[in-house]
Amino acid sequence: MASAEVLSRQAMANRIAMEFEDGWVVNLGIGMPTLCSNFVHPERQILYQSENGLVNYGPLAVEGEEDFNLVNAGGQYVIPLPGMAVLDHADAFALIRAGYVDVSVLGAYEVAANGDFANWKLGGRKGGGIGGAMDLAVGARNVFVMMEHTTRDGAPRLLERCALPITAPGVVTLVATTLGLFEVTSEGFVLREIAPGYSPDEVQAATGAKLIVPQDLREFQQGHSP
Amino acid sequence: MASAEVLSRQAMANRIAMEFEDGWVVNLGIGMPTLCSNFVHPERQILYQSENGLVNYGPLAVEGEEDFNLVNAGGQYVIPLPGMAVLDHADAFALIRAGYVDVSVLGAYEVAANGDFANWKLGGRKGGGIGGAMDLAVGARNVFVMMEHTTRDGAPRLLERCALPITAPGVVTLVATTLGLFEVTSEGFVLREIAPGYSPDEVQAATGAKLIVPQDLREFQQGHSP
Amino acid sequence: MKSKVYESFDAAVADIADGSTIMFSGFAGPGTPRNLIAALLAQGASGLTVISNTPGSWGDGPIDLKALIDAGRVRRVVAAFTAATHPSMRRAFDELYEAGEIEAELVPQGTLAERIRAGGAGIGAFYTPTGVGTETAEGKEVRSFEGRDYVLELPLRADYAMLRAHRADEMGNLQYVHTQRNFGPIMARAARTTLAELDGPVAAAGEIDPNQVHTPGIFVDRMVVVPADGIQEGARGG
Amino acid sequence: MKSKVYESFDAAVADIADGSTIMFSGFAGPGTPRNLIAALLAQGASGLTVISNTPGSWGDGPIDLKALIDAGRVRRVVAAFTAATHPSMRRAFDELYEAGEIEAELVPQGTLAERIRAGGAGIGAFYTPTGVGTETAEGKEVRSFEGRDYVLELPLRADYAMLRAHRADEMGNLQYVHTQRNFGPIMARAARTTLAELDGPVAAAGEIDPNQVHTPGIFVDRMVVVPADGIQEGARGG
Repeated sequence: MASAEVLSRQAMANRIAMEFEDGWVVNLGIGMPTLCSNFVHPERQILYQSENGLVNYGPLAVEGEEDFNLVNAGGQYVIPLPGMAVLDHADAFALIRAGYVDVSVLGAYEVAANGDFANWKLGGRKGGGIGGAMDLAVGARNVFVMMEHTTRDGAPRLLERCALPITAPGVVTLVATTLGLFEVTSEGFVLREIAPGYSPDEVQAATGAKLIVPQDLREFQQGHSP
Repeated sequence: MASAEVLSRQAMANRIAMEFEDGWVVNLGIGMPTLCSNFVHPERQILYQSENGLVNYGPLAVEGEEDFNLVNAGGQYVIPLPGMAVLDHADAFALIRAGYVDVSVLGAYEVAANGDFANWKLGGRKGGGIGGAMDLAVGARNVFVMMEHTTRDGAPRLLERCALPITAPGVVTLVATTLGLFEVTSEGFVLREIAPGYSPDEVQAATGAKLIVPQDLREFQQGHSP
Repeated sequence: MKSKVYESFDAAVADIADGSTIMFSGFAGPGTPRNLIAALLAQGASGLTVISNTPGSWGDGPIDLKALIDAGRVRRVVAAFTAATHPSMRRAFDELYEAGEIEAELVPQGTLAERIRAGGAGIGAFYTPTGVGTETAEGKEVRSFEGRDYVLELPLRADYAMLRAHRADEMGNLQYVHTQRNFGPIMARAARTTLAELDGPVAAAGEIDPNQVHTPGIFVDRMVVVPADGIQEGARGG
Repeated sequence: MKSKVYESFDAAVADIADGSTIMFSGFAGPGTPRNLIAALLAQGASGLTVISNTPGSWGDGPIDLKALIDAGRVRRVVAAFTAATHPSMRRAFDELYEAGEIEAELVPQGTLAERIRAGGAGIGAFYTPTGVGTETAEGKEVRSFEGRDYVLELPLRADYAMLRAHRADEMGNLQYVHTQRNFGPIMARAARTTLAELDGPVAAAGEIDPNQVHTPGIFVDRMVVVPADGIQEGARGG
């Protein structure tokens, strides 16, 4: 395991972004998922949507050139792209619920083998932070998750069933973690791609659900950022 | 009855328009009610709203100067006023249902002593024409009706109960007919003002509900068009 | 990304199948996709369900829904009018409807708009005060909230929406002018495929202020510019 | 018609009573009515119910809802966040909420927006797919339409709405710039009295294109222009 190294956040983000198809409307959750927009596929046009009312917004604004009235859902200043459109909050979520978002990439605390995931409330706390996650989870045509494979304490985040209150039942189909790429199927988690230097047994040991390891298991595909 | 003459449509419209208060948002139904906008009270600003998406539109366009994309709910070409706003159909009816229209003036086939009225379906017909009438009837803060006092055959239109399918129950509070001005109260129709030359008995004879004739019955107030 | 601009109305409507459900924008003329309707008439699709404010005009105006109905292409109508308010105004639709040869669902106009809006907003159903106590609420659930009665109404969706807009950019972002807007924005969101006919040429992306887009391009699939000799608004429709 | 332009923020908020329900626009900064909030803080109204995306920012930004909460003016919060997603981010709100000294209702953000929209659209209730199968649907009616489950949600209305807009005319017609828009248009319609603070001076009626009005003036009651030395957007809020 000397040569084994967990995947970087950008590597995970690139791998998720490789799934985006030409013309897709993509919503990126706060934090790690926003890194997906750094991956640019030269032949595919992606339209980034933000639930605070933007369609087709651009990259982060350079410091000193921010428009203080133009932020993404993470509160980061972004720049407009030609052909951008602005909506109010009701219309922004209407389009999410109506299925116009092709993929929502979200962070999570836990993902379960049945596609449930949890990302809004920590155990033992009274409050929670839902934001737009529940709407995106039920509205987007695909829900992909990016997260560390385990908690800081080493506890698995891929589980048979979520322990934390869930964000939506049965919606996640693809998960990128620091150890690989996991497809959620009706049989449970399938390990599609694995971090270089890791063995399936090592990944299974860090996972709280039974992994299906297919014959065509591949090494984690490393997209490169331009 | 030699000197008695039924009220003109414009006289009825003027009388209704005299009720409009400064700053009111007013929706005028197709036909007779549109005449209300000819009455201009010099000290009151009226905002005309049309359910096809206009707020604060102006008078009819002069022939040859129409904007073919600017019509009121009656399909008449109108002109914009400074400060006009355009909405889509959902937003236009949202504001109606939410109570932002101070008065809707509608035509009717029948009005009942309990405030019901009927204006969308004639007896014996399969189809009907509702348009925006049902939304205006339940949404507007006040519903006033303008209509001929009787049908072409002389049958009364003010009735104890509507015979035709109703547009909304219990919403009408004021009716101007060719014979007078009627308030709808919890006791039934009160004859507030009467057409010049008519007697209360004559009006009662042409009416299908018991009229309350108050001591302070007045002659129909003749507003004048500028 | 594939261009949304089509060279002809015929090409834009070519794949519309018999039995499709189509929403048509337009209110008393403005916003009516007359050139798309003309192409659809020529294309021949039949057994259509149409969702529109009216089943076409009463008078002799330029082409609108009445042409499809007169040609027997429409099986079912959802509209705020299934008869004119005056009995003297009759169309082919009225005859067909009374003879039971065409189905129709009569919906109060605000409820029609809200049902279309709900269809494009992922709402399962909603309660509106409109129509309570009338024939239109018969057979529907009525429920009280905060002491007021409301009737349960269901969303409307469609295979296609057809509308007319004033200006567009190549991303499909649309602007309407004045009451041309009417049902356009909500129908574009409630239909799987939206076809827009345009008053003017398609601008480059970036030429429309992002704050002034009435219908974002993600709701628009096909655009055709109305040529100078195309059907223009102006003669009256119903 | 009485002018909607107020000379000072103090005058605009003077009549707000204890116990009022107030909607506050703003998302991660843009659209937050910071000057109105500052005036309301000085005015002293307490026991407020506030409806907003968050109960104020987590960081050290310019004034927002957190100032009213920290000062003990707020009795109840309706928001899409009642805790930050990271436990290290804590505010006075979190302490008060966990201690039971402030009430809160946690609502998914799209449901929050739709409930506000319903409040300003005369809708009695609606069914949304959001939250089905989660804690937020507990105790609520769940119902199936066309094979999918939806949860019943009720409208939100308020005594006042406070928002920031970019430009206005004397009729009260508003335009927002970019994501300053967020909750402004829907809150203006859901509140009995709407107060807007403005980036720039009030234009004469007719200077805003009627096709480009984001919030029609009939929804706007009081406007105050933010002076040059007022609180401007730019330093970050939550």
